[in-house]
Amino acid sequence: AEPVTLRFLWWGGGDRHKRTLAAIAAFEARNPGVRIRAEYMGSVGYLEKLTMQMVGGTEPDLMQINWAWLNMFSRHGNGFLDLGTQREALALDEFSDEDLRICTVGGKLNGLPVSYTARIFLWNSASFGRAGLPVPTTWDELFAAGEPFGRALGERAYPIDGEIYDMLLLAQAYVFQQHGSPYVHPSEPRVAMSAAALLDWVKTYKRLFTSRAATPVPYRASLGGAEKPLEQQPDWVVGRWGGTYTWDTVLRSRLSTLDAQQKLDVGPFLTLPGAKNSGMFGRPTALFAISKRTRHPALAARFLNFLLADPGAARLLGLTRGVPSAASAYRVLDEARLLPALELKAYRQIAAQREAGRIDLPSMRFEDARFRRFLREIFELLGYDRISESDAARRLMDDGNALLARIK
Amino acid sequence: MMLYPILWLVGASFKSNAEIFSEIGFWPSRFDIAAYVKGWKTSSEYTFATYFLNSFLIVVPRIVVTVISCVLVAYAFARWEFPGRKFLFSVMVTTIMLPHIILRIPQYLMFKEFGWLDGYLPLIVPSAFATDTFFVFMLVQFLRAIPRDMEEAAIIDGCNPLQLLLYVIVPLLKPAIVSVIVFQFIWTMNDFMGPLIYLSSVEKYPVSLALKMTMGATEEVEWASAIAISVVALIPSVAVFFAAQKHFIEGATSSGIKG
Amino acid sequence: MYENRRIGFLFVLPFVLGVLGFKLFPFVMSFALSFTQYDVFSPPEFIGLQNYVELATQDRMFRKSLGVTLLFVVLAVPLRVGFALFIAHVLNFKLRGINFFRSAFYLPSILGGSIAVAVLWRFIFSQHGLVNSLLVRAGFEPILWLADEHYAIWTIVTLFTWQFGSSMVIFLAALQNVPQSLYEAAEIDGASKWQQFTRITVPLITPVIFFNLIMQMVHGFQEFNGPYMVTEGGPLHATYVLSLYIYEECFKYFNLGYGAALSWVMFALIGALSAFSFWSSKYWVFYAGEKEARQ
Amino acid sequence: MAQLSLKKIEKTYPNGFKAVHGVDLEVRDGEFMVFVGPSGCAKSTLLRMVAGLESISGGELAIGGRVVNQLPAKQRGIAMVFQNYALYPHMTVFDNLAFGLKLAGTPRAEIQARVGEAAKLLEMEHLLERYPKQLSGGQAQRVAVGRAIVKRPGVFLFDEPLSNLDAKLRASMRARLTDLHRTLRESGRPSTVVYVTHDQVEAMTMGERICVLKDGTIQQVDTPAVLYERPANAFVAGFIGSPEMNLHAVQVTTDGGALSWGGLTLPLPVSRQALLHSRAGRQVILGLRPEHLGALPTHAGAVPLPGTLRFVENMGSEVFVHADIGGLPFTARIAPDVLGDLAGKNRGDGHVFHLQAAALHLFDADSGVNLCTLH
Amino acid sequence: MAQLSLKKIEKTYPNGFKAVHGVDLEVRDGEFMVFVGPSGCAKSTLLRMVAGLESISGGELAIGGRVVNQLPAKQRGIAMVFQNYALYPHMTVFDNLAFGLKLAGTPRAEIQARVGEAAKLLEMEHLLERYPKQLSGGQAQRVAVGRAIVKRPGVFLFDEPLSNLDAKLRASMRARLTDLHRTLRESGRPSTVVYVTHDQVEAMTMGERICVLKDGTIQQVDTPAVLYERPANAFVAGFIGSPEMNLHAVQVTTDGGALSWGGLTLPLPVSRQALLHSRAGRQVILGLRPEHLGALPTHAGAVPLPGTLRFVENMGSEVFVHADIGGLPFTARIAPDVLGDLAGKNRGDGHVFHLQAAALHLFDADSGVNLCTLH
Ligand SMILES: Nc1ncnc2c1ncn2[C@@H]1O[C@H](COP(=O)(O)OP(=O)(O)OP(=O)(O)O)[C@@H](O)[C@H]1O
Ligand SMILES: Nc1ncnc2c1ncn2[C@@H]1O[C@H](COP(=O)(O)OP(=O)(O)OP(=O)(O)O)[C@@H](O)[C@H]1O
Ligand SMILES: [Mg+2]
Ligand SMILES: [Mg+2]
Repeated sequence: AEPVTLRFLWWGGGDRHKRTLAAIAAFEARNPGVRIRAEYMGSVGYLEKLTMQMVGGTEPDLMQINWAWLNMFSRHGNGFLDLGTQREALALDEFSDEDLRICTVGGKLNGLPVSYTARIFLWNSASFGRAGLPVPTTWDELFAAGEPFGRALGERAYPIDGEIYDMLLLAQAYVFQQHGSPYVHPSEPRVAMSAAALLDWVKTYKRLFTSRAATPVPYRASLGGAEKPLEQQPDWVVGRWGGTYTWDTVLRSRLSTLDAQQKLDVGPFLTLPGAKNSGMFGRPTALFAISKRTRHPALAARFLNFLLADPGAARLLGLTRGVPSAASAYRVLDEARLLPALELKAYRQIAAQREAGRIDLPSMRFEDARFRRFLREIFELLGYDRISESDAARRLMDDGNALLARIK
Repeated sequence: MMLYPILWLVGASFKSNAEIFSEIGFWPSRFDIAAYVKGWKTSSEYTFATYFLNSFLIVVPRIVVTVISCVLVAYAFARWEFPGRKFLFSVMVTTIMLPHIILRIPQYLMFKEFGWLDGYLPLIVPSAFATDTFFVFMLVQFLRAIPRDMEEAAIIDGCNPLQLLLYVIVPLLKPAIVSVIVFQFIWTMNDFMGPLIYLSSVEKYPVSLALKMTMGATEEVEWASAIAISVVALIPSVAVFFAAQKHFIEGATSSGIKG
Repeated sequence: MYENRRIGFLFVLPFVLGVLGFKLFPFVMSFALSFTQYDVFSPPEFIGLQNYVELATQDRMFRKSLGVTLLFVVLAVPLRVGFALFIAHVLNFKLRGINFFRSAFYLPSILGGSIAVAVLWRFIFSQHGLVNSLLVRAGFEPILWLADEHYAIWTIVTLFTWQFGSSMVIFLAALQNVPQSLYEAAEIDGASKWQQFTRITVPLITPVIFFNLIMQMVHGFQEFNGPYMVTEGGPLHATYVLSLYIYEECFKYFNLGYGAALSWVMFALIGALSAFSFWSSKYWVFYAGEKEARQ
Repeated sequence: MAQLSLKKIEKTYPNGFKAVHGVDLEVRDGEFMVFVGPSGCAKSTLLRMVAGLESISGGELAIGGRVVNQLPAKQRGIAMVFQNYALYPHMTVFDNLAFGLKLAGTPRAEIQARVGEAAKLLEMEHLLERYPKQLSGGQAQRVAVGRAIVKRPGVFLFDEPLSNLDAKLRASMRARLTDLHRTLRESGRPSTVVYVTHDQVEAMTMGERICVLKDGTIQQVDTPAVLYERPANAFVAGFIGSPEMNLHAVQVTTDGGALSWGGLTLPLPVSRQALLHSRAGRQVILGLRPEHLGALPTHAGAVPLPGTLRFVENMGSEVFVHADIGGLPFTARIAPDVLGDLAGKNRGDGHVFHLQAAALHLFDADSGVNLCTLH
Repeated sequence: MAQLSLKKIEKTYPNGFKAVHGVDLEVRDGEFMVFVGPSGCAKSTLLRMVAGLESISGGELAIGGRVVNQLPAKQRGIAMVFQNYALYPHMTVFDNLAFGLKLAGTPRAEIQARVGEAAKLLEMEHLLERYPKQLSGGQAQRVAVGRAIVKRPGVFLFDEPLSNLDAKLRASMRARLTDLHRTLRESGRPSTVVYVTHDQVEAMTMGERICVLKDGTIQQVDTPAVLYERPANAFVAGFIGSPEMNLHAVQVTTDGGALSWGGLTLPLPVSRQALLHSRAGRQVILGLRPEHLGALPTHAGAVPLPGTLRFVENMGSEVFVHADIGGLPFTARIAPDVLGDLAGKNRGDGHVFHLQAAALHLFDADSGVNLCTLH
């Protein structure tokens, strides 16, 4: 008989491709008569391609998507196959309720998360060592580190680096802890912060630079903007920049270009005394979703389940898509000691907060591209001193609300 | 200034990740072709041999049909008088001017209707209909600069319109045609968006897609092998340019008739 | 013989079919889309002229990027074409090793939008990059090229100019059609090499200069790689050209109707400028192969 | 059958310049017709119209009895030598010659043979491998001629095909082309030839008939001898012959029996007097060929006229003497052995010249029409 | 001061063809030098080397006493008329003429004046607004001449500047150019002229000296009269004069006193006999100008020789008679009035021709050297 063919599309790097192909081979071995056609590529152009396919109705049976794309591709939950219809094939109990909830749109389960990621602090402990400073463990230490760090390592050295977006998130973490509210309401299209909190956000952001704790915006821009990841920055490679505030998933790549004198470590999440919230910003990394047009929904679901929750697959896939969200997969890796120490440390830090319920799920709208541009614009103006703090706060309120209403 | 990027690229293919991003110089601290071997093998099921072959499967037919169709059409525009010539000429120039990005989705839907997705046809067939209007326009301009004396002689010699084109115009246009070939080669080799959108099967990927295939957003990248293979990917283009250049600087009419 | 209408038409036939088959539908469709609100995933919704009205009256970003684009075109196009022409002229001399130089000058264009370009440009224009170290050596203040609102445009202008290879190749090919005997006559007439260039070469290749100007103008308006890879439209949108805006509207915000409207405005702009150029070409472009000389 | 028939042919260039004004001409099948006329008189234009390279603005052109106004060039069965050669720069001389034959599908061997033959005829066998840019002017011109010859068409159009050749080569080419034309005719495959030239010798020796053009109109069409001896008007008279005929407006005496100018009186032979009756006291144009003005009274009936020597050009075989006679410049063509004492004289010296009055031409002062040939 | 001095000048083209073989030549300041020679003999090449357009492969070229081998063309103070015109296609005739002056920074009014003057001289005032492709061949050539004239350089190089003009215009151009040259010399600003031509008349009448070239070597340089009367060798003899000298290899009788061929014997005048003593019984080349062969015994001492008529070319003012004499083809140039009964004869008819033996040239059979001028 004709073999049943499933198409599976993902993006990634070399290691991910290799391991995924191996997993596919394993699945095919286990299911004679099934062929998985692997369609894989780098991340560049992935969204364009997927968009074309979604528009043309030619998308693959199974695909890897970003969590935030759900809002575009499946605004009302009808963009993808409702996995709720394939419960028999899926070990949904492997996933936390929260994980399932964040993948649900309009009551329909649109996909299953591969892993969860959150912003953490990465420090180059060697740099701090050279500067004669301890790695910051509190906000105050961070703000205080700016001057001595620069004095010790030179005027191009800063304790923490981040692009505009990283820095506004960092400042938001502070304000979140202080006021207990994120900027955008988790479920409603409106600004959740109070006017005072907004002003604090803006002020904290500015303080990062006035205190010399973070790389100034113009200088950072002069080195190439947002699309030039930190690991490609010479200042990072040679340890002039002491740390960064970033997703735990990129830990490996941040590490990959450091020269031999540097040492990367995961630091404690800076927390205000009496914080009302962890302030941590986390969300699922990628999801696997199934096309609503697939001719083999059950088989696709089975394959999806295999990738996420099969012990054998877990071993083959390892950490290529981050620490797995599925409980059994995590256990397999943990037991097989396949989790490197740094990753594990970051994971534990995040998991602890999640389990404590101290990470609020961000609004999907917060990651909407247009909304991101809006935020970048305001905070870029701030970074260039082109807008007063009060004006910025007011725009964050008024324009933010208007935009949220528009993108719904 | 002109060579620096190439030198840097070649140098970088021997460097460690840290060196690549911190050193502005191009001299690596060690020489090791491991990166090339690794890059060539790729992390996919296929080696670059496949991707190069795929690229040529697109490039070669495309060049052939481009040259034929563009020369024909340019010849008509530059020499022949027919109703609607002016109008069609402006249509041609006009089609160059609309941002292509906006045509992307309609085109995709069209080729989907034709059932051409995941194949090379969408990348080749339009060129057979002189839709690379850049080249048509270019050839027209060249042709309009060439005096008609030789053509008159050929007409008397009994050339029919096609023979005239083949035996007189094409040789005189050689420099321009060679540049069309060079451009089409290099541009098609470098084209990323076209193959990205129309090709799904990895075994059909051309080099341009394969090059970026290992650039995940979050994973660590072995820059040396990524760069090494992009150096290798440049070789055909550079070779074609090198081979072709003596033709576009030695036109048939280059020194004309002296006496 | 060239009067035979049928044959002439036969030769353009591929084009006519090509336009009908491959261009017309996308064209019409994109035009139609510009009157709709269309987010790709739900069917387009007709909203009349609303996109155009918004763009004309409310969209500050449009005005900003239009200004940036015009500035870019005005700076970059003449630079690229001029540079290409000049280098082509120099490379046309039959000197030793000239092949090598020709290839060297074309290399940047072969690289296109590859990673090397982005990395390299950062090295060149970053605060501690090549340009600044030259400036400092010459006794000037360093400039934050990529981060300064006023200077950032120059980084992409330079990049655009730097990739002048294709125009250069076209010029090189065109130079072959200038009869040697005219240079000899000019030499006897006492023209310096430079005068031969401006008085003989340039007028005789005006058809190709014209072509390059038009095409580079079109490319200039549609330039995407530089602002996208090197400056990302920043800082403070100082390099946020229209094509970047259109791209983001279409593929980041999935606002295809609006993107189409933007495209058609840009199209109208290029069209108007080209029409003007074509009109002006009567006065300065010389076609040796045309049946009639200018009157 | 390849006679040419031009009926009221007109040509207006796109810039509005009217180059040809209603030309009527019949060239018989196999005839050798020469076009002469001053530079810019539309010789090339006419040729290009016959060839089909230039559109015909008015009138009717027939080749072999068939109207060809709309027929494309290649169907007219012609070959043409271009004034500017128009060689294919990208082909060797051989290929330039062979091109037309190749197009016609002539077998290889035959091409070889015909090209070889033409190359021999034109003395350019050693040039066959060269490219046009490696040729001298004269060599290029010969290639252009060869390109026409190899085709053996019904009609040959030559546009000054020998202008860049030296006298010696030109003489031999002239003979060869005439021969070729004759041979073709004798072999029963006559070729009609239209031949544009500026060379008096070519025109006189090659043409069976000569067509004299001026400003796009025909002045006279006839055999060389008739043109020389009975030019239709002063223009033709002045144009044919070298050095040119002496032409001067002079006064007819009131009795109509003599001409007078600058104080001189030239009595006319009786045959001429009759023509001038009606013009007594008015002006006419006197025409005198240089050979009819001598330094010695070698001819009976020559009228002695005093003149002043201006300068002398010695051509070796003959001498051109330029002198003022009655205040008007005259040229005499005299064999070196009949110069008499003129040989030793200098500029400004006086001399009595001898004018053969019987050979005199007389033209109407306004229209230039030859009065001697009027009936 | 613009004398030209060529010392052992050589030229090898890149394809290995050696076009010029060690040419030595002095052209005096203000001299009018004419180059003649068969097509392809390197006239243009030499001119182009003088102009600085072609590199010099060997030897030394000096202008005005200064070696200019390496000097760029524009610093040599020359003007050149190209054989192929090389008009700027994108400029009007006016601008073509004015271009050189504009470059030199000549004031507007002066440019206007000089261009106007040249246009008048060349009869092309009505063409000033045209573009080259709207010109006839002759008109284009005049523009090319005009472009040189307006510059008033020290050295003029003309490469067949009148070849496309009709006889009438050519005659007038010839006179004007000669005049121009003379005027310049008389006004104390002499221009040296090197003038390439194929036209016998031009060469004989314009050149103060003529340089005869063959295959890139000089055959003879001298005044026109000397070249005609005392050619250095058979080549020059055959090249100068039209119709060309009759040249035939014949036998010297064993007593050295006569020539014989085809059963005929031609007794030689005593002056000639001396030359042939040493060649008794061997071959020499006989040279006879056509004008020295008559139809009637008009000259004393003419030797009657029987021949057979081949054909007759009537030039109007004279007749070229082609006949076989002793089996060799001879051409005679005879005035129409001394044709005698030859006038009525036909091809194949016999006739006794009269050869002026005193005017005979004799050339060495191998080297072609003129024996009569040897000392
Ligand atoms: N570029 C070249 N390469 C090789 N041979 C050449 C080149 N140019 C000219 N020649 C050869 O050199 C010789 C001299 O050429 P040149 O043009 O000087 O002749 P010319 O005397 O001017 O002849 P013409 O009277 O026909 O114009 C010719 O045999 C010609 O074929
Ligand atoms: N394309 C054109 N546009 C306008 N006028 C033209 C064009 N071509 C030729 N002429 C004019 O038409 C007239 C006839 O030109 P043609 O070339 O037929 O002359 P010609 O008799 O061949 O002269 P020549 O003996 O100088 O070659 C000339 O006055 C010329 O200037
Ligand atoms: Mg002509
Ligand atoms: Mg020559």
